[in-house]
Amino acid sequence: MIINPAIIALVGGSLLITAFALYALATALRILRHWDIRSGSEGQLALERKTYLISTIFAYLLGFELFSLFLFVFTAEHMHGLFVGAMCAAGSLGVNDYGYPTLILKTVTFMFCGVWVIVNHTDNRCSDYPLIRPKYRLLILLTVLMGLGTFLQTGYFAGLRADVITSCCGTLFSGDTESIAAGIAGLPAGATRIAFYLTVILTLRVGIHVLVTGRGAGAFGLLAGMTTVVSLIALISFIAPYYYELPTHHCPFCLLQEDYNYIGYPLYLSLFTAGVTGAGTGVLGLLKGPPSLEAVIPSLQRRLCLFSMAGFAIFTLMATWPMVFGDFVLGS
Amino acid sequence: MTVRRSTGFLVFLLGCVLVMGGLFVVHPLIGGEEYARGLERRRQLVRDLGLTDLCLFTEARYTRHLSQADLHSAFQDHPMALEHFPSGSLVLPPPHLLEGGP
Amino acid sequence: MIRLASITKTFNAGQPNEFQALKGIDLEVALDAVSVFAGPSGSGKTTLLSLLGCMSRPTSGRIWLEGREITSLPERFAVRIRRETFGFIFQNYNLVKGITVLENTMLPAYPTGVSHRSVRDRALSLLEGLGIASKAGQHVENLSGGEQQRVAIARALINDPAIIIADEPTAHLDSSLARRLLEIFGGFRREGKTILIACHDPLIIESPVVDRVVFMRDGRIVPHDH
Amino acid sequence: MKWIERQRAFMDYTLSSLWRRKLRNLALLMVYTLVIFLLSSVIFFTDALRKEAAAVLEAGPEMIVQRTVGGRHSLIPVAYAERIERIRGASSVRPRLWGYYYHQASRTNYTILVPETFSGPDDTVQTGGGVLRTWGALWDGRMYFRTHDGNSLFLLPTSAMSDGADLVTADLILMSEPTFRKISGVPEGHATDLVVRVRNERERPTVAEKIVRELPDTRPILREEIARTYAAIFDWRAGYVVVLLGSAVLAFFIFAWDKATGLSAEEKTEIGILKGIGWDTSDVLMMKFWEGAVVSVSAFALGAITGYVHVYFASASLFEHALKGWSILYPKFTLRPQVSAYQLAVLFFLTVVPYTLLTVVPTWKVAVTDPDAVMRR
Repeated sequence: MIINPAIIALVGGSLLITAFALYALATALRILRHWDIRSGSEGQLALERKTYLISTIFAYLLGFELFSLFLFVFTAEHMHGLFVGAMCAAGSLGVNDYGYPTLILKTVTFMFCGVWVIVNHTDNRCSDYPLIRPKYRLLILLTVLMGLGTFLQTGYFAGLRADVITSCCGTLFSGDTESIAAGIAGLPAGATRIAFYLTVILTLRVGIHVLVTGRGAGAFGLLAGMTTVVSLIALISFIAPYYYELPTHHCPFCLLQEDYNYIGYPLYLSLFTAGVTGAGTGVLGLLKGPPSLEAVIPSLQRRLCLFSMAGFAIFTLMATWPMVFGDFVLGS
Repeated sequence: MTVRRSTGFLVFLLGCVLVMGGLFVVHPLIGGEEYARGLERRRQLVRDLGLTDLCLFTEARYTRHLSQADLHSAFQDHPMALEHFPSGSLVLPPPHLLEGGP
Repeated sequence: MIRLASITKTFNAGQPNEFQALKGIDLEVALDAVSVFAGPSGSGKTTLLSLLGCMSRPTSGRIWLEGREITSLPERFAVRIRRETFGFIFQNYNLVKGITVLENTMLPAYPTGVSHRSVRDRALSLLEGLGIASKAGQHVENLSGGEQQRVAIARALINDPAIIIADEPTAHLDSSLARRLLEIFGGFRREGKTILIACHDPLIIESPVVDRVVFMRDGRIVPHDH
Repeated sequence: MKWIERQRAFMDYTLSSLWRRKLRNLALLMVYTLVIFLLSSVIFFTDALRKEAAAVLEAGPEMIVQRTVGGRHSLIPVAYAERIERIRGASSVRPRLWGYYYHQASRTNYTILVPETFSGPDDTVQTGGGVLRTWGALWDGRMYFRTHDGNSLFLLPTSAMSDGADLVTADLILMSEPTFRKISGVPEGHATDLVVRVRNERERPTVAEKIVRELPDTRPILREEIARTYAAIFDWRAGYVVVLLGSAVLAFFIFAWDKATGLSAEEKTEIGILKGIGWDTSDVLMMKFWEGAVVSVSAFALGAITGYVHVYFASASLFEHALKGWSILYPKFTLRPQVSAYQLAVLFFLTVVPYTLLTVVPTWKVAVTDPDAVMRR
């Protein structure tokens, strides 16, 4: 266990977030059980008012989840000096088995949270709350994810042991941290590059189809999800080395540092925006409902799709920039 | 008519941001060169004298040279050690020690 | 036209203090007219006004506003209709203390997103029309009752509603002020606005400005006994 | 545009509503600012110390070899140096002579040290920045020392070490080797420890391992380990102080929560009026969001600014005792001003996030006031 202000903030914040998610979930379960939109009874009115609370809580949680994701990576980066062999956040996260799962779960939770907020927004646009049940069922999953994330994160921090000069032996730690990142970094750059550009182009093409015809949103959502994952892999495999101008440096976290002009923030933010809105487009495409829902979905879907495409385009541009204008060439 | 309240607040906020920018970004740059010279001097001394520790706490030998203490009592300032010499205990020493000072 | 079909409203349902404020109201209220709901206190006229104004939902029954059913709308949507269609003048004026007359007048326009300047100009011209423009910068608690009511009227008009709902508007006014109020209502009537008033003040009920009087007692509409 | 206009209108309202109850809200703002001030001071100060330690000690010796006897640090025979020198990878070994000198009159511990080359005569010393400040009276310009065998020794302080290096040299007294042995009693042929130079960074652990195998009673300490431990200490100290401040922070959150819950009847009436004249629940929530944002952002900015001023202009005077200990000899040092986005993010997550979440439910409770309640009054 290591205690520093950031860890206190992260663990405390996660516990608080989970507590609120649980509170919202308890309310959601009551809504699922007693919801009757046709009724004007006071009970129903009270439930409708509860939906405001849940919306508000989750809007905040979405923001805090994103924030805590970055803070988590930041903290890992900050701590790397405490562990032998850890050169940056990638090393700190590999110190025990909880590090990378926490990171992945945090990312997934953020994505789900984003999709939930999109679905919720859609539902609030319809006067008959057509999505009330699916949306609160999704909430159960989301709460479970948040709880699990808190558990993993606590496990990660609790399992940390700084490699300091301890009582009996002054020296000698040997450190070879292995990580998922190392595996991804080993992928052939040429193949990942082709895969990355192919998926992006395909996604944009399908996106144009969605914009023009209003159909194919499901496929777009699926592709957007895939492209997000491929982009993350591509980032580690070949985009990061271009920014570092070092063929062996694959770390996806150092990009967030001042040394690289904080380029990681626009990269990740554009990618996450694209991923969340893309998945949102897909989910909206899958929803079936009464005419009120059918009336609001197309325009929303178009806007989300546009956002997603813009996100991917910006990400790809930023990823391509150093390849075209930099002096560095990544050998095959 | 008077100024809109939100305008007033936004101006206040802008002021705060400017002050913060001035302090957090500009101020560290001002003494930068002098600090760098000072740091170089300190490092030169550390190099010449072969120093291993900071002179933050001098009340006991193992708080002056954290890294040089005894084998089993080494690093009394180990991060998980809750008790160590008063440096970390956040309370003042007993009054009789302070009385009559140097 | 506003149509009500077998409207009931029950408060504290299922509890010992259950209370049925409205017991099956069927009614049609014409637009472009001044209608008065008259009856003793507790007759349900205020509850009826709040139902008409989309402030609350009936326990059963339906309401159509110009052919659109508004009963089953959740608060989120009802509030939009309310904001665009209705202006309210409350019995106790219900002005927000501590802020100026102008700000009070502008309050209902805040959530609409209309530009601050145009709302302010409109508020000033409304206050001008009601003869209290000189008080625009004063805090409302320093105003006399009649002035406060005129601020409340200006506030009700800020979003240019088609229907104005007034609950006991003359309760705190002397006769000359009440007559002045009726003149103002008459002016709205000529502009083509609908006015719904709940009151039991003979001065209003007997006024020539009023087109129709609906008598209520114990949550029911009673025949014209006047 | 419309969206911005809406938000600004809510902000207008919330500001005027805050202003109407200025005393209560200013009290909240002040406590909030105080909490952020305390936390930011801790974070800024320990981080600056940590970076300073890392920067300064980077120049320290690559490896120290100590001898231990009975689990305690003991003098190391100089002969060990030759055996270590024979290990491949160790480029040079130098015995180090240093120790502590407790000065009765000032009740202070000083560090006495023999530099590699001491230029002055045997009866002179060079002093660090804090020594003469605390030593007390001099005898005829000389410092009185008591040797290990009880004799008196008067040494002339010739030059003081440069200012601005107090953080590492404040308590140092440099002297020649014979003088040191006289005062400390370290016998000839022995040294305090050995400094080993290993040019190749990667070989250091291997060399250390070989030293332990060759000389089992020694303990090598690498420079990286020292740096790591210092980093851990300052991190932990910050964490520890934050935990201690936790009760204060918690008290503030309870205060904030209580304030959000216990709205006055007047405030409730106000919300009721807003609902009545056409504000939706979400509009009230939005307005309340701006209220929280205005308070949080102001407190955050003010707290962080005052924290910065406290640490870098006033040398963290409030924490001196807590963070530096109660030694008589305080080094005087100025820290390199630096604030990173990371520190601000930690601060934000420690304060604004809990504050925001804790006020959600009470806020919502007022926001759902029946719109028609205003007619029933």
